[in-house]
Amino acid sequence: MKIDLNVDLGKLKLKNPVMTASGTFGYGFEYAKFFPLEKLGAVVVKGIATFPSHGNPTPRVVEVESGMLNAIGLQGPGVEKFLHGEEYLPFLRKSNATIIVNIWGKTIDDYIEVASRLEAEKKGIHALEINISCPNIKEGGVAFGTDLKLAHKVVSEVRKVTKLPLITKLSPNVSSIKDFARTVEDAGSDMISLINTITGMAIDIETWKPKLANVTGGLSGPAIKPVALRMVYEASQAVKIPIIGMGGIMNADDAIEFLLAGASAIAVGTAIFTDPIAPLKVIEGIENYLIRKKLSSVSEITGKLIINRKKG
Amino acid sequence: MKIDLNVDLGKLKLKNPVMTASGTFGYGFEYAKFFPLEKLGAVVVKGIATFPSHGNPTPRVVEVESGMLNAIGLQGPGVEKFLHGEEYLPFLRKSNATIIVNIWGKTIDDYIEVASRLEAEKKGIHALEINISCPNIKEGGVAFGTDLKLAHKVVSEVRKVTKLPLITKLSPNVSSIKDFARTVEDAGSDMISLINTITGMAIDIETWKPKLANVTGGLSGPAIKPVALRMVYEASQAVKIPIIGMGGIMNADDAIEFLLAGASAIAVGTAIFTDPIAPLKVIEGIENYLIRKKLSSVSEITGKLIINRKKG
Amino acid sequence: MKNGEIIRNKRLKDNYFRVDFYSPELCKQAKAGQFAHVKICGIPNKVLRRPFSISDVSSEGLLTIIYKVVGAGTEALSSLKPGDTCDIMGPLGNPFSPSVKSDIPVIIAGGYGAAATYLIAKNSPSPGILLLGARTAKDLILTDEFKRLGFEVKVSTEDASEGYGGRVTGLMEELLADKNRRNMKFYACGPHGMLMAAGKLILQHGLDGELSLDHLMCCGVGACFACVVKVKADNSDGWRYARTCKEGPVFKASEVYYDLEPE
Amino acid sequence: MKNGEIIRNKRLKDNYFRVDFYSPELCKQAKAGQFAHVKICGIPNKVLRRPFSISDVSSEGLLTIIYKVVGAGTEALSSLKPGDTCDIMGPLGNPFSPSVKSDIPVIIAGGYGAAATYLIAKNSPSPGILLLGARTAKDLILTDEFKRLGFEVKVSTEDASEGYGGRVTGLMEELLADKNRRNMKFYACGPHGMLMAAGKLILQHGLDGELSLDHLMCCGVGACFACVVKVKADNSDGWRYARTCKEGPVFKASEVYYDLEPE
Ligand SMILES: Cc1cc2nc3c(=O)[nH]c(=O)nc-3n(C[C@H](O)[C@H](O)[C@H](O)COP(=O)(O)OP(=O)(O)OC[C@H]3O[C@@H](n4cnc5c(N)ncnc54)[C@H](O)[C@@H]3O)c2cc1C
Ligand SMILES: Cc1cc2nc3c(=O)[nH]c(=O)nc-3n(C[C@H](O)[C@H](O)[C@H](O)COP(=O)(O)OP(=O)(O)OC[C@H]3O[C@@H](n4cnc5c(N)ncnc54)[C@H](O)[C@@H]3O)c2cc1C
Ligand SMILES: Cc1cc2nc3c(=O)[nH]c(=O)nc-3n(C[C@H](O)[C@H](O)[C@H](O)COP(=O)(O)O)c2cc1C
Ligand SMILES: Cc1cc2nc3c(=O)[nH]c(=O)nc-3n(C[C@H](O)[C@H](O)[C@H](O)COP(=O)(O)O)c2cc1C
Ligand code: FES
Ligand code: FES
Repeated sequence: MKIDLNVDLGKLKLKNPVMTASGTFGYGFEYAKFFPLEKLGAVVVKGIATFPSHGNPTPRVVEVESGMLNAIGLQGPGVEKFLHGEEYLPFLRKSNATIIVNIWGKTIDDYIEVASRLEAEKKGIHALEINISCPNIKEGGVAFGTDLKLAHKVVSEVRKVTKLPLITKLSPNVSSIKDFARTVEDAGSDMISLINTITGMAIDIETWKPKLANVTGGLSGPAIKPVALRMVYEASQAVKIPIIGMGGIMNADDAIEFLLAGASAIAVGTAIFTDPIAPLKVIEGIENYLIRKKLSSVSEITGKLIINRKKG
Repeated sequence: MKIDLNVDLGKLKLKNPVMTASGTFGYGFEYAKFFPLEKLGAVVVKGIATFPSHGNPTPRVVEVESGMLNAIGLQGPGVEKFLHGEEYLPFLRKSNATIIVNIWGKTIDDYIEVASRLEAEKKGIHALEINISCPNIKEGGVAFGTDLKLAHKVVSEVRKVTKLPLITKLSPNVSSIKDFARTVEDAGSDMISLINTITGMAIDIETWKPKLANVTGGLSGPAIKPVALRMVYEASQAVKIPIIGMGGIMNADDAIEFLLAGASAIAVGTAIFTDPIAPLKVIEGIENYLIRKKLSSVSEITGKLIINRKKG
Repeated sequence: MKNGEIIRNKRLKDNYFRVDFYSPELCKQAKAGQFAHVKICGIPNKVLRRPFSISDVSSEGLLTIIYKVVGAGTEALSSLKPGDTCDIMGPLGNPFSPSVKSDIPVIIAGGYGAAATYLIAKNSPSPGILLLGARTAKDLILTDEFKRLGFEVKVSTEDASEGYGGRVTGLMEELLADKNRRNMKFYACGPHGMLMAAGKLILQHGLDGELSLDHLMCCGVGACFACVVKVKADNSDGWRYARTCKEGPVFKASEVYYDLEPE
Repeated sequence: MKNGEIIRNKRLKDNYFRVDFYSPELCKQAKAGQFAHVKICGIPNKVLRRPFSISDVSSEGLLTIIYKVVGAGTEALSSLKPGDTCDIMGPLGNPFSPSVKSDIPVIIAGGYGAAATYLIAKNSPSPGILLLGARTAKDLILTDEFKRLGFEVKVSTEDASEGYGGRVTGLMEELLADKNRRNMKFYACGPHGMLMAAGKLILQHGLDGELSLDHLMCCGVGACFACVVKVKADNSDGWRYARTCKEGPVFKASEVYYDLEPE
């Protein structure tokens, strides 16, 4: 039996449901020696702004139980270097991979500007992912992702300047993920991705200092999987647009949980640090699962969670 | 050197900073054979409502990476049985322990009623903890903990009917913990405790069903520690009333992180399932830490986190 | 020897293992039907203990547990070596009521149920009968051990690979058809569905029986309400949730609430 | 032998251990100053690999790492046995530039720095000098090995328990005072503070030197920006953050931005 791993995300079609999570796979270049990037459903690059940026002081990461905190703070080359620097988009264009560019800004104008520049030189770019959920920068970032009005505004403004499929990446640091999912759907987002990291902290009890120079950072890895899965499920109940699920996916079994919960595609993040070929293992594992379950296509499991509310 | 473990929580004084987290220590009775309850800073009992309640259908718990999800759903005897049943308050009164009663309801009137009944028979009760953050019941619970107006209302109404010191237990499932901390301080809460569990989910990929009958449940254990610590820190920056920190405390080192972050006392929850005498080990560990650091009292570390913001 | 030290840990049959812990205090107190709550050292990322029925105890202080490898915890347990140590809470829970001379103890078991009821047979003044059910022959354990205690052993397998072809309740019905055995006292431990069916049969025939019901556990001592099952109650619903760790795991067949809804 | 299999894993001295992995591909490519990124099997609850300098490689495909036990990962590594296997990425990072015949290589090392620079000494056409610093005598490692390669070894300890009493930069100053040695080429690896002091001294004397800077790492390949240090840059700030895993760990002393702010 031939297994069909194709995924239809509306305006975006992927050859399989496994993408890389922004910020954990650089600009693809760094991992190209480990496997051909075109094997992935999509490569999502690290957040790009109009300007180059230093990011946060160090230490920027700390390992915690079943996960890690990061406060990289969106260090990056800026959009011009991304468009023209050898290790960035020009390299990716040659790779034949499906490319999604994650964008961020400190102001709404920043978002508009970076989206416009990418729209203008969009050859090889398959979609934009609007990051309104980075917890590690003072201005912008998560401020947009925790305020319904701002979230709506960013997405609808970016919508006006690009025809590229738009994914909006939601923050988990909110009371109601459903409200944010509905808002960005309403603002014209074609897809939703979630979750970004959950804001956390760690303290060195010898020095009495925070373990991150930025004081707080974003929690990722297996520790957040249950929360991510719940939010994917809730969001999928609230909107009609496709959902890309992520948060603690370490292997195919984890990925399948997200698909069952309502994600049409998934992204592998922190697991790449444990094992650079983790995304490939996830693809292979999903395929084997479908074979074992005698299913012929991955779409047969999306959102198929069986809810049978029992009375207490 | 004599180490002073006393903790001054305003209207409530504890002999040491270590309490049990509500719902993980039953009504004290169950653990009395493991150690004398009076060794604890305080015993916080499982949530009590005016009425007896079944709780949720089973399965009610599932283990996840570095933690567990629970959806017990506040099974309990109701306040009358709590006041008069042999295994409940009458037993606790005899134990000489400092007793804190966690209360919940489906409506504001429920909260008022249970608080009034406890006020009326308050002998042996040292404080009430208002649970506005249980994610596992359909009515009430977390609804109060994720809505600023309702949170204010519950606390100020309960405040009117009792002179007992009031602790309000906050939900982590919110965008801004600071706002909730300020609101309940303003409503007359004498202390804040946090965090309750973070709502999560797990799916059985063989049966395609949620692993909990209630579909979602509350995540506790080491997985949530970084998030809990961050929220304790944020809340401590926002209010003047004392904070009781919890979430993933497995040992004394974890507890010390919470104290440094701004908690005046801490609670041990899930760790009790790993090891019933975990709370005692935490007390001992804090004492040893203070000796090693040549400090004479636990209050010398509360909130002593050193923040040194570097420029990026 | 340290408390909780593993003295022996060997494969019994297929996925079933037998481990002996040095645990003299527990051995002194343990009664048939009670359980031990084990913190398995070396399970990565896990916070909960694992409950296991006390299968046997010896006067030398050896606690025997028979376990099936089903997940990370039992997998980790199976790789522990003599000399490794686990923290063990117990004995916990309410035991079976001992059988008296005039009883014919009839044990209905499935899965690890044979291990959980072995002490009943060992301590029984009169030999009785073991009805042991399994999906397939390789899940049948301890049959020789029960025979050695003088028990009559009848087995059933759903795939008819050994003994009676079908469920163990089929064997029960055969036995109950024999009207001469009025003084039978039933003890059952096994999968939930089997226990419900057995419980109902026992009650239908007006006989006495006890079921060992269990559920996923956290605290093991009655504090968390994770492990509940429905038992009959004097309230408007006719049932309440009872904690299997504290009020059970052993319940009278007549106490149990036989729900229409499957678990 | 499997890739990544442990062939030997023994205590070297105090908290320092030496492990040899079978890793023939890596050995063929490895150059002095590069590192291996190791997934230590059996660390509970951890998602990240651990980076270690490649201390030595053999023609039989044995990769040697010398590590100090400082936390859960190195603790777990120290308990692995021959036959256990770790997944190893590498060689990663930029190597030291090899010393040429006319150079006198001077190695400044602290902590595991002696291990990270051993290959420099081994591959150097002319023997040179090792200045090794530590807090106390028990942290001095590999002195005999460097001597065996013909290197002059001078040690410093902050507590004066062996050699020069003080910091290793004290030894450096003594050496630099000797004006005859203009063809010295410096290689330094050690704690951040030591490297910054050494780098400045090298530049002050107008000499050539390379520093192996490292920082907590995640990906090890330049993708995550966790591991950055400040290097000089042509921008308004005068510096940018460079990834030690990809653009380093080895940097020219002249490239490094010597910040006023301590790390
Ligand atoms: C009172 C009691 C006595 C028991 N006695 C024995 C015994 O003598 N021998 C034996 O082999 N097992 C016994 N069990 C079951 C045993 O506790 C579980 O098999 C064990 O906890 C599984 O741990 P794990 O980490 O290997 O599996 P997990 O990875 O935790 O789970 C694997 C599978 O087993 C199921 N499972 C996990 N825990 C339980 C549980 N407590 N009850 C039922 N299913 C569970 C899970 O739902 C899952 O499907 C007993 C359980 C109870 C409550
Ligand atoms: C390029 C590079 C080469 C290295 N080479 C060696 C080597 O040859 N021998 C050796 O013993 N160590 C080396 N290290 C350091 C080694 O990676 C850490 O000691 C190790 O990761 C600690 O893991 P752990 O789990 O035992 O400690 P953890 O529990 O993770 O941490 C314990 C302590 O060590 C510190 N630490 C953790 N990781 C690092 C790190 N990457 N760099 C500096 N401090 C750290 C932590 O901040 C903490 O204070 C190297 C590091 C890098 C980046
Ligand atoms: C080191 C690191 C850097 C990240 N950088 C970005 C980023 O630039 N943009 C973004 O949208 N998300 C970023 N994220 C979030 C991830 O894309 C992902 O949403 C999150 O880590 C949860 O998935 P995981 O648990 O599989 O890692 C970053 C995460 C990590 C760990
Ligand atoms: C099984 C279980 C039951 C709980 N029941 C209650 C409860 O009745 N009332 C309440 O306020 N919190 C309850 N909690 C939340 C805990 O008190 C605590 O806030 C949370 O578990 C985080 O701490 P921990 O990680 O140390 O367990 C419960 C937690 C668990 C795991
Ligand atoms: S396991 Fe906690 S009440 Fe039974
Ligand atoms: S460790 Fe990821 S960029 Fe260096």
